[in-house]
Amino acid sequence: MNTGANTAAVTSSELLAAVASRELAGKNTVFAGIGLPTLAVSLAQLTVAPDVEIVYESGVCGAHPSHLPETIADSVLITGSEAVLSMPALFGYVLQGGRIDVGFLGAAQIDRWGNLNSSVIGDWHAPKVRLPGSGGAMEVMANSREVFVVMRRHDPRSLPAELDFCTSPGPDRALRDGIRPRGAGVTRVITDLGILARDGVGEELRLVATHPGVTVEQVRAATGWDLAVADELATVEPPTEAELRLLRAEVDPDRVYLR
Amino acid sequence: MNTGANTAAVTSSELLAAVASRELAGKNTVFAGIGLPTLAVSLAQLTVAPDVEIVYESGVCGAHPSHLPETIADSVLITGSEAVLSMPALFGYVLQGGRIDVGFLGAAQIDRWGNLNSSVIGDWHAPKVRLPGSGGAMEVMANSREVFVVMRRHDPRSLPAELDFCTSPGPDRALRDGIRPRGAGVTRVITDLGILARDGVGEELRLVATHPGVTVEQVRAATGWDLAVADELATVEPPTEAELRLLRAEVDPDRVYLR
Amino acid sequence: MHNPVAEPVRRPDKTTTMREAIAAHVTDGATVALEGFTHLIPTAAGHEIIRQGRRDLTVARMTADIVTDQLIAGGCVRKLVSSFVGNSTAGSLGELRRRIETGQPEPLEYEEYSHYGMICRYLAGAQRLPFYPLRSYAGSDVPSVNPGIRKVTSPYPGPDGEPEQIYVVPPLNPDVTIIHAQRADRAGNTQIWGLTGIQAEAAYAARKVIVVVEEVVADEVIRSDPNRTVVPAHAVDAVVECPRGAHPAFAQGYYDRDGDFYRGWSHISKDPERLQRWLDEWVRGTADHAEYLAKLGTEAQQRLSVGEAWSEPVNYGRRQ
Amino acid sequence: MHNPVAEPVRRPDKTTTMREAIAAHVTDGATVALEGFTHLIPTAAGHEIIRQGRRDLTVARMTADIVTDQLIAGGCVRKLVSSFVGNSTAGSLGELRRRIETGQPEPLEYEEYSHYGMICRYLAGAQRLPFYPLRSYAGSDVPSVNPGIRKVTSPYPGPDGEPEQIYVVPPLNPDVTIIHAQRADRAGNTQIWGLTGIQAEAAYAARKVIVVVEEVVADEVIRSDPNRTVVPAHAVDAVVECPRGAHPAFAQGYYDRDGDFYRGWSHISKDPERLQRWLDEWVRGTADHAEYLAKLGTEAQQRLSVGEAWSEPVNYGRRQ
Repeated sequence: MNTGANTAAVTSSELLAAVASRELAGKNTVFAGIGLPTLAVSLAQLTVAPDVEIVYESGVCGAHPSHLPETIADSVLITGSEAVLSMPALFGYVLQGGRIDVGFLGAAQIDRWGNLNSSVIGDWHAPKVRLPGSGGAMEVMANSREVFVVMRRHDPRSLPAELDFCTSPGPDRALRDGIRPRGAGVTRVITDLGILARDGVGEELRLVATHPGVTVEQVRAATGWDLAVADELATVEPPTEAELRLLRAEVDPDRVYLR
Repeated sequence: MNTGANTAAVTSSELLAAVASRELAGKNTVFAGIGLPTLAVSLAQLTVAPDVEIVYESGVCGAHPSHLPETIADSVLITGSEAVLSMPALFGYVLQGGRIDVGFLGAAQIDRWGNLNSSVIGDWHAPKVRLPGSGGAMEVMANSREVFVVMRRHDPRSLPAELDFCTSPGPDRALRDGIRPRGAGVTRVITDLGILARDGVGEELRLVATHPGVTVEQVRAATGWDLAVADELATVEPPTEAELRLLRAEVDPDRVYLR
Repeated sequence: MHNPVAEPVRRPDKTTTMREAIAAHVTDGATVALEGFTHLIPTAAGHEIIRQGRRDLTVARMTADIVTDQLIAGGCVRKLVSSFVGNSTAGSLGELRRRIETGQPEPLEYEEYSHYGMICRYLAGAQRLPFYPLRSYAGSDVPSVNPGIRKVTSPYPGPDGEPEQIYVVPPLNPDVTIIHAQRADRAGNTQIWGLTGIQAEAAYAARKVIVVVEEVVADEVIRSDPNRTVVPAHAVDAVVECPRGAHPAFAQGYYDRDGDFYRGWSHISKDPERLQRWLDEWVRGTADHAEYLAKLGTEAQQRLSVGEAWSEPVNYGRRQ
Repeated sequence: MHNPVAEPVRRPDKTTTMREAIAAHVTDGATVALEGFTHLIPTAAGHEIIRQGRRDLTVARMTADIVTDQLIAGGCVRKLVSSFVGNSTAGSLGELRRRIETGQPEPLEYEEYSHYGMICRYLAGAQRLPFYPLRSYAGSDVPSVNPGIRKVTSPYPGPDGEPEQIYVVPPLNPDVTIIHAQRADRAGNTQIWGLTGIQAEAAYAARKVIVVVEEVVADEVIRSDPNRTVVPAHAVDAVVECPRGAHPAFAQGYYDRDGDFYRGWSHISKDPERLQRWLDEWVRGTADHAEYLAKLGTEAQQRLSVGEAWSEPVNYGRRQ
């Protein structure tokens, strides 16, 4: 246990985890990867959403890990868990079956409609950078009730006017493709500058809150499109003492992800 | 053990089981129900097809039952078996996956093309007799390399000119429905009078062998259509001493199915 | 050893009584799936539906057998969706046949499928797909009496280079699915061994899920073997402990199938009055499954008891 | 106790060496699926493919990670079919990125899917379906670069009463699928616990299946727990015993993941010459996986060892 940690300055990871955790009030099932999303869900379990369950892309449900997991498939997630599902069951019955309230995703790029690129920078056929690709992101986007995106770096390359490639489309692109979307797509984007939000089909992301000390102009300048701003712009409440204590003492005492 | 049994007269079940078992030489996987088919496969395992494996409709593969099973789902088939598959795996991966060499089926009616009725006698909407229906018979017919049918009673009601209803169609009906069939459909019909055979698409069943003492005229009179007869008609070899001994002493010593 | 992440998570306790589970989740007119392929048939749940006098149900069950005949005779069923209607290898279902063959005392709507047709309906239901393709039905008369079975043209050329057609079935999404299992924890993590059938898909396809178990066990038992969990807690709404609740079917490792009962049913169900008397005595005349079992007697239960054949444990490992 | 039915059945012994299994079933130009989702990755089999100098393979693997990068660097791969190309959470695949980004030393064909797209391809393959529908890809750019992903119109009206479209993927039927598992019997009944991933479907989809196991066990071990069998013998062509054959991945209950190796791979693979030296030393320079392990050393193996967490046995029951 790292008892001295509470006096340290708030890191960007702590800020993002705390802010994301609060958005999970009232949620039951969250599809999340390792890292910031796990921290956010773990904190939410200890605060606003005691019953919230993480479903991992590896097929683990109801994990009770003895150690902080290093990957979504870490052996410590499996031993002592409540269920391990095969891939067809996980993606077919749980994800496409509509059992996920909130999916957490990251991406190299997100556009104003909440569409995501995790495939390439540059042209797909001759990319400047080949990124990992969809993994399950396309399914999380298409099937979760809503999606939260955490972007560590809010800049015009990550939030461009146009994606280099759309890997995981939101509902507006699905509609234009002639297919009725199921979920709301991205409803929250939590960045190091503030929070963008949209409610669902037909809406674009707008700035709803900034972190203390961050100006609207800063956020708009760091965004690749002409970012809309909510009428009632809020200031994000920084992590509370209690949140910081839980994150530092309970959730990630070795600061594996709270770097 | 019923050591005196070998001197008893050959029963119809013993005859059908022995004849069916011989047809399994060179086969690997058989989809069979309880009763005559199990007896035939068990005998084949001890004689012409030592490696042949029964897959049961309940999902059991590689059963090693301690007692003669009463149903395809009998608990004695499960304990000590090699694998138990879920229904989607059994029907999807094994049957439709094309892993079955020979399927054994019964039916209330079979026609000259090897189409089967196990749904109704009379009109489907107001049937004289409501029969069990397909179960997995339609899938066994559509997906096995070939199908053996055992009919205990060879008469014009069971082998009619026209089925009252076609539950499980052979490949010719599939073709007429615009769908390319996969297997040969019914290739052997073993009855109490003899053996009918066909090779596949476009062929109708013809009489290829009669049991000793049965005449062609008897079989044709007991058949609802104008039954074709093979140029080289054979006489079925009755169960050998060895086959009878195995059936009576090893396979079904309590004569549960050898009734 | 590090602190566990976010331990303990408080899991909701979903255990309840059979009476409450049926009252809460099975409503008149609902579509109710009762699954279990010979093994783990939710008989006790069916009896409670009869006791509560539910009406106009659409019952989905692949192998419509004794419990289905009882529900029909109990006046609960307007429509049956099934792929096999029979008393296993032991004879006929008297009430079902009367309803379909004579329409007496009232007709029964029947929707006929093959086993894989039903399986694919649950698969489509669990995956929230608009349809599921399968290589059955080509040339069968079943689609002519079941307009739900349709065709699709594949967007890929067939093996002969020509367009390829295939039959499809629509999703089945029951209002409630009821399954029987060996054990679950209070949150609903449900473990089954032996035949697992279509239980997982039938549960995931449903809006509500009732799991009836031989035993509610400690969380640690479930968590010692997570691969054994066939239906996870997030798909379960109610957990009912009801030992021997599958009788006359069997529960692998708990009790064997009551073959005598199966053989007897053909006789009971053949005579409508005898059947109603049976229901009055064994179902409507018992308050719950415990009374039904008491009536069955300890000797009958003894006869169905099974010996031991334990699985060899596997090591899930522990980080050191 | 009655005589068992048809006991003993003689089952073929499919055990062989890795060298023979790869030589017999992996041919130049073949489509080879190597599956295992982070858990039980068939690394040792990949190394043997490199040792035997196979060329022009189409490799299918959902999570193309270190073994894929090694196969590509080993000159074995013409085309990759995948849904995630990355070194887990530990960085990049140097060779794969070079091939795709610069075409050096030669281009790599890449067929991109989402995870569920790959899963559905295996599902269609295992079920011998012409296509498999899924609710992904609507609005994605992936279908624009992968013409295999197409649309079908459902024959049932959508929720709004209008015709409904859905994307489909084609079946994937590898010439050979290679999976790693904890244990199998000599006939090939293969048991996996922990993450079971897509192994069953990838095996059933293939023409030939090689199963690499930590242990070949007695028939009785497998048969004490038939629900644990993920791939039955009838779907398996070769069984290879190869302890620690998944390194640097893990085998639940046998050894843990070698995180250091994953982190190190990004550095090794970044430099093409260093990568080739690594292959020369660790793969081409070792005769088999036993030599690779000896080179890795007992200390490294010790570091990855795991403690005990045994499943509670279940009773399958025995008729008395």
